[in-house]
Amino acid sequence: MTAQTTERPVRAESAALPARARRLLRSATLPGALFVVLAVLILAPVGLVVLAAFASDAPRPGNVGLNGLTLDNFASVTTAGSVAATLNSLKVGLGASVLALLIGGFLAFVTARTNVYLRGFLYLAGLVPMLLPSYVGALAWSVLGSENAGLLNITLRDLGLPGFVDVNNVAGLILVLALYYAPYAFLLIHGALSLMNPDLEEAANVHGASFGRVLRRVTLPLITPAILGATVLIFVLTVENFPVSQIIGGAAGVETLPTYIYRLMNSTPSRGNEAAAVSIALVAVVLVVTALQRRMLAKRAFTTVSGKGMKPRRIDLGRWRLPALLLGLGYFALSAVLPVLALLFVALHDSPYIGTVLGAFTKAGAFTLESFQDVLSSGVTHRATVNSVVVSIVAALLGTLLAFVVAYVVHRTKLPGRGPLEYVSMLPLAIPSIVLGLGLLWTWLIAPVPVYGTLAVMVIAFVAAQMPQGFRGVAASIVQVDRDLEDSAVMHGASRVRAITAVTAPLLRVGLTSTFLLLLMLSMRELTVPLFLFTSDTRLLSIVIFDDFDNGILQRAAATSLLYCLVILTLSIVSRRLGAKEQK
Amino acid sequence: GCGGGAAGSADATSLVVGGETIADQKLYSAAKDEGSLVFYTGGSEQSEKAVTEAFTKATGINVEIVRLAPNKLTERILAETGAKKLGADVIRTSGEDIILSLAKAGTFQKLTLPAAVTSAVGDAVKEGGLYFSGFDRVYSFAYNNAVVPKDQAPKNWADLLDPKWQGKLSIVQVGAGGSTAALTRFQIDKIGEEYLTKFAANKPRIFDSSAGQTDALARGEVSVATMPVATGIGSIADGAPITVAVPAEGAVGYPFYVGVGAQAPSPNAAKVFASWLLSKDAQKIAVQQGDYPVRKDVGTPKVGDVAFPAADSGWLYRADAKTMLAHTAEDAKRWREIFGYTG
Amino acid sequence: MKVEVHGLTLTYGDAVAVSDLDLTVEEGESLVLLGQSGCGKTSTMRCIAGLETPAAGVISIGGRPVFDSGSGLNRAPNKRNIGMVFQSYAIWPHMTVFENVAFPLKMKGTKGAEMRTAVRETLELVGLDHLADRGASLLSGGQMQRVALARSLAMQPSVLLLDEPLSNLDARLRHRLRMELRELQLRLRVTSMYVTHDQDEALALADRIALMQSGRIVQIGTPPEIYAKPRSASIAEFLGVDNIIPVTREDASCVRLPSAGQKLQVEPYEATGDLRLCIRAEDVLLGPDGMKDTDLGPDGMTVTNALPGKVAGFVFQGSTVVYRIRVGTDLELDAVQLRSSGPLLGLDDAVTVALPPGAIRVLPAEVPVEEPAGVPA
Amino acid sequence: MKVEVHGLTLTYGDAVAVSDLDLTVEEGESLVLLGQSGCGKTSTMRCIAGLETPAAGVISIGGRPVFDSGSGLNRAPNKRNIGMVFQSYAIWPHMTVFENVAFPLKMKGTKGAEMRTAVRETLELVGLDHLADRGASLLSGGQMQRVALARSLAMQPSVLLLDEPLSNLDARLRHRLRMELRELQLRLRVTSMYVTHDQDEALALADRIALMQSGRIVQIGTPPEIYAKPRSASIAEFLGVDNIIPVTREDASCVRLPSAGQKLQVEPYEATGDLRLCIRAEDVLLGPDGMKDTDLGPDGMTVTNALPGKVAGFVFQGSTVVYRIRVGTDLELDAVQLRSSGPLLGLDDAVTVALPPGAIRVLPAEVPVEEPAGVPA
Ligand SMILES: Nc1ncnc2c1ncn2[C@@H]1O[C@H](COP(=O)(O)OP(=O)(O)OP(=O)(O)O)[C@@H](O)[C@H]1O
Ligand SMILES: Nc1ncnc2c1ncn2[C@@H]1O[C@H](COP(=O)(O)OP(=O)(O)OP(=O)(O)O)[C@@H](O)[C@H]1O
Ligand SMILES: [Mg+2]
Ligand SMILES: [Mg+2]
Repeated sequence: MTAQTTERPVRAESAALPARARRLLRSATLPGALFVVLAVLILAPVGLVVLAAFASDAPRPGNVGLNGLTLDNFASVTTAGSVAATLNSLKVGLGASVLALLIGGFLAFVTARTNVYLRGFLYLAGLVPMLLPSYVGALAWSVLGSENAGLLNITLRDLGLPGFVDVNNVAGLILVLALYYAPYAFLLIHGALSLMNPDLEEAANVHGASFGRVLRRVTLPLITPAILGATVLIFVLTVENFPVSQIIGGAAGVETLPTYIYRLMNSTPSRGNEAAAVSIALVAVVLVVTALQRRMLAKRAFTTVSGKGMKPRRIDLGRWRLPALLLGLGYFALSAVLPVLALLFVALHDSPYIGTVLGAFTKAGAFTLESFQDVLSSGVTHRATVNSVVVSIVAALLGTLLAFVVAYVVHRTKLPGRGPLEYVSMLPLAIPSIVLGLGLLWTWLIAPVPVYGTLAVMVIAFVAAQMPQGFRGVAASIVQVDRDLEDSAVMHGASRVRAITAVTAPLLRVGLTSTFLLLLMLSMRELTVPLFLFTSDTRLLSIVIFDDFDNGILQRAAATSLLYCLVILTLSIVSRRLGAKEQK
Repeated sequence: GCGGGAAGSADATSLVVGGETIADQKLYSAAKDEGSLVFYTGGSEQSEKAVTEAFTKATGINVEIVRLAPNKLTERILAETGAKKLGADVIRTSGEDIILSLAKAGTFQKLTLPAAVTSAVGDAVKEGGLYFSGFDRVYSFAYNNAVVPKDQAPKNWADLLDPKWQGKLSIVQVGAGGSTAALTRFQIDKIGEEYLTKFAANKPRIFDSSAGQTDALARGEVSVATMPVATGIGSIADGAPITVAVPAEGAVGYPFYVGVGAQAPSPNAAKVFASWLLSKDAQKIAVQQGDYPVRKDVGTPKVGDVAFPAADSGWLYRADAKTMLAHTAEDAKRWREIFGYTG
Repeated sequence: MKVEVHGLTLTYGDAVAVSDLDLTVEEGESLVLLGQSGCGKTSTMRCIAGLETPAAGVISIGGRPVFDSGSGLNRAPNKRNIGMVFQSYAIWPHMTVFENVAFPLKMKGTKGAEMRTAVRETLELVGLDHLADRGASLLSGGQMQRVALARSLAMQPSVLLLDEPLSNLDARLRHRLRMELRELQLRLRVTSMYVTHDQDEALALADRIALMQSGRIVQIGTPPEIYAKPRSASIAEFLGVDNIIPVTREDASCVRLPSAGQKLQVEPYEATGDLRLCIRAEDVLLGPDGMKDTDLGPDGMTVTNALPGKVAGFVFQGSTVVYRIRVGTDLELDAVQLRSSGPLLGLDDAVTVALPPGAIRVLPAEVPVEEPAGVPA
Repeated sequence: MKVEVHGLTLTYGDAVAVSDLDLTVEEGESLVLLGQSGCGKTSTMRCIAGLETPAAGVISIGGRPVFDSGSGLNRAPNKRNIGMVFQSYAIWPHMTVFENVAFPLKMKGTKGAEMRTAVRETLELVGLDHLADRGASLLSGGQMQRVALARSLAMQPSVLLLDEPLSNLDARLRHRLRMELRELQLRLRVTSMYVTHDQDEALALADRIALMQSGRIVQIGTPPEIYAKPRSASIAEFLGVDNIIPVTREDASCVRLPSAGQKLQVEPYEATGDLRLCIRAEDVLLGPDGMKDTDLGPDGMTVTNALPGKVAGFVFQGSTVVYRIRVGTDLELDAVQLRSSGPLLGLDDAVTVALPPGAIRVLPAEVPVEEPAGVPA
């Protein structure tokens, strides 16, 4: 075969095939390795859930197998209960995505494109709810807005007015979810609006369209991908959200798919297989919605929403500057100020029963720091804080690294198997975390490595559960950096790895830092996935709060929640600082 | 004066409580060498804390509590058992079906309890020592005394049917665990099935688990709730304005079972702890928390200043394991129909 | 319609983009704004279109003021009936070609058959009728440019503004579209204003050219006027004069090269101060090594201003070759020769260059800033 | 070093970007790859550089094979010692100018004073030594281009590949840099391959030009050869021949315009099939209305192939004017006139155009695809 190189190659099949096969083999090693990693992280848990849906027994260690397959579990998908739960989930998902979209879209528009008063502050107001885990928000809102003992109603009654607030229903659930998922819409739409070529709007303006018509006919259609993307993301996340539904909807008998699944698993005897079957139905809903989104986007072109670093024109709001600000402040009050105040009030109040809100301020000794002392001096809290911080940082680091390697292979190479890698990476988004948590538990119990019961399994679970967000984050910035920059380093004598470390990675620093930050926040906030995996040594702050709530110790839960938010805030500031400092 | 602790015993190297040898010298010193144990429990964290802290004080052996709602706990134990990675030394949970399924899965190892203890607790030990009942928790109801004036307070089960409680009443759904199963059995068997129908007519809020309910009651979001006495007492200790009722018609008791893990990492400490749970000291703690002890020599529980009738007075309704196993599924179905609770 | 701009000043924060600019575009005229990147061309246009709010000035269209900083008048862009072709085309990618062109008509309230006919006609005008239903993002650059044009024409604008509409295209396409644009403008006689920084394009498209430097108009005139008589060396350079050489004044018709010291004969000139000798590459004569003044050159004329040099580079350009000749140590001159007019020279060949006095212009380096900006003829 | 490419085929999924391409670049030669957007120029280069893995073919550099699909040989890009200037420059924005240029030297293991000297020298060569410590993203487009060039030169490559390095620049800057690049290449005599889609640039920079169409080389030759003898009308059009007119064969030296029906005298030609008459705008003669064959034209020569027409547009271009003349109903011809050679014509003026047979080439519309692609001289 070597002799052939001297001449024009004879394309004999016998010679070409082995060479091609060898090349294929060589090029498949990296994706192969990644695939193995992702398979263990993601496919195994998902596979076990699917298996469970068709099995008569939960695929616990010891009884994993293909015997006893049945379709019986799917009968519970069509019971009245699950149909009602599905309808509620759809209502809640749709309602919350539309409302979150309105809130996020409004904030994004006024901060990106208008001269509203306090624009910088409103931008922060759009992001702050990210620091409040949605279920802490839900906890606060159940304190604020329940019918009888809600602080808002008590205050109203203090003032001699009838209390009318009630969040323990579908509408309340929609409101709370929308409040805490609006930042996703805000970020995506803000990005699209800031990147949009302003010429397109100005052209419409010059060609006779008034402000409103420009908005309707040009601006909105052009940010459709961002709007659709946000809608689908929020829809998926809210439909899957367990803790908020549980806290807000649970008492009112508002059942959604995740709480239904949770209850199936929690009933006596445990109905894990049916839960798995219902989860698969939930996954199907999510997949259909995602496919719809793809089809809607495929039909049209939106190429001008590009990253050209434009300076968009700001619209003069005129006399609407103040009303717009007030609306934004209203959101800030509902999503952050009121909840934090409520938690603070509950944590400081001397008794869990609150007869009067205004009265508490005049009565001596109505407030006590006991809950805080309790929390701050508790060994459990200390350990949980350390655990949370350690797990989140390690999970965010590893998650960013893995996301980088996978995104690199998917977007920068022509290696075989890129497509499947991307799909597998995005898969956890479609699996409700409550199901994923169970799958992870089963997987890591079966796995012949001694990680179960350690913080390592938490890290693994977080890396798996947050792979989609990490992958998207890194992929977005990889796509932004021209691949010529790296190829050019290779052309100038650097090996591929050297080129990546000398050129690509430094250029991606901003993107990687923000992905890291995102994963850090998500890990700090996550409750549902670790709920199945923790042991007494490996409790996280989120678990401690849930436990206290579960044990009916709301005051301590409130105090811990506040501590929790503080830790998240500190972490985000510190890592942002560090990220910024590394920039030249 | 029962000599709580090693110091009280004549032989410094064996564990004696109230004159009963809980662990002989060999076992006890082996347990001390292990130094700590892991305790999986479905009971509430506050009550278990009181127990384990007393044990640690008495023996110097540390106990790590893993608390989970009974069903999450079951799932976890079954999974761990199957993987031969059961992290628990000692397990406590309620529900006959649960304990049976655990036993069937090979979760427990047989435990030879000290003779003195065995004779004191009688039939609480099941299946030749595979597991035993540690106490009977009482399921009664409670009300928020800040919202409900004393003269309005419900005293009997029948009082809960008063329409004035409409929308202010709550209950935990039947499938939440052994506790609610026992309550339902009691209500159907003892008070009459129409009770449930009338109760349902009062439109109670139905909580998924006792998770939110205790808090809702403490805050006054609901005024009256059926709830385990121990849970109520725990909340009261945390400052909640709750009063637990001692209804004249009686109340239901349901056993919390204890077993030693088959692969217990600290088998000796596990055995000592399990045995100690049946000692006078431990049983007294149970009494303080509102649970009926399995020993007869430590009295009956009290709430506030009201003492519960003696265990054999007929006030406490107890269904044996066989009855429970026979009725649980059917009761649950009935309950769901009555409350229009789907699932 | 006639466009008049008086005393226009536009600032972005502290930076002055347009400063006290006066400009008139006559009815039906095609005026080209020519100037370097960043001199304020786009800004001026955007002020006329109403997309920027000037700090000072008066703008009127067809005699009616649309902006007046004195009275606070500021008509909204959609009320000015101005067609604008954006540098980026700004074709709406979510609409078809037809919808893009129909947009301004719909905004005017034109409906149904009338609207459709108007759109079809305009599309025919730009030769795109066959693509009417194509998604606008699926077009080539040249086609997009024509859609942008059609869109602006469809609204029958009082004034048409075109902002470097050809700068994104390759040379061939640019040449063809330049031709088509000029044809269209001549046919429709719409008042138009065209921004470019390419002098060829300016010469090709303009009735008059306004040369802009740092926010002001420094010269205005017909293409032949501007081409023949740039007011300063920097304007000349911008107009494609290849050789701009610093010289010092000797007398009214003689200058000296500062480095080499040679004196050069030139046409009498008036400029004073910092002087530049400007000569186009095609006017520089190339002769054999050793050729001297008063010799006969290759074209049979007497040689003047002969300078000895060496070939430092050359570029073949179709029928011509551009040679770069190094004279002395620090002077380089470009000279164009027809390929037919002599043998090809090689690198480092010794040659003589001659600068015919008639082709030389001696100009001030810059137009003094204080001088009033060019006033329309 | 000599670059040889045999039977190169590159596919992206199902799409064939380069198909069975043969090409040789001689040692020290500057070869320009010229072709329309999307014809596969960049792809060919990337194959040579090793950035793409071809489906088939053999590539050798300096006689040593670097890629062979038969034996599976595929040398890594960083082992091929090829310098490449990317279309996008690919300047590393997080490094200074100095660091950018030093990068390839560091990769080679050059250190300390030696490395610094080499960088300085290269920067001097491209005239950027004063900007060495500037952050590389703070440069103008032209400066970046020179950094990219310096970076590739610093590694003393065996072969230099340049991918449309000037396409992002404005016309003036492009002209200047084109000149400088050619000078540098002539001085260093590095084997180089230059991609462009601009025919002027190709003519200016090439020792030989390889014309590429849909993944193949369709013609290869020196600039004058290619300029004088394009093999097909589509190549001629690409080379800037303005008038390409479909005609039918009458006899070996006569063709007929299909629409108007006129016969035209041409030089004897051999082409058959789908024919095109090609003539440059500067070769078309313009005469007064009513001028006929055998009349004496404005240049004093006998007129041949006179056609009556009307001025449909004109563009002023410095010293020349381009007229677009409409002949009959559907034929338009461009004609260039020197501004001095006659009075300016106005729109719709009636004129006569004449097509001198010596300037006409009759060519096939396309080179038949089956025919073997051009073989290097
Ligand atoms: N939004 C802005 N903020 C601040 N300065 C600006 C802004 N837009 C333009 N400028 C500055 O104003 C001056 C004029 O800009 P303008 O866009 O009018 O230039 P131009 O002549 O159109 O240039 P080009 O040929 O590059 O398009 C430039 O110096 C530019 O940097
Ligand atoms: N990554 C890719 N995937 C699929 N097709 C591609 C890819 N890159 C290029 N092509 C296609 O291959 C063909 C050749 O592309 P190439 O980049 O070589 O063109 P080019 O001659 O350099 O064009 P240009 O002058 O526009 O740069 C084109 O039709 C292009 O659409
Ligand atoms: Mg501009
Ligand atoms: Mg290319």
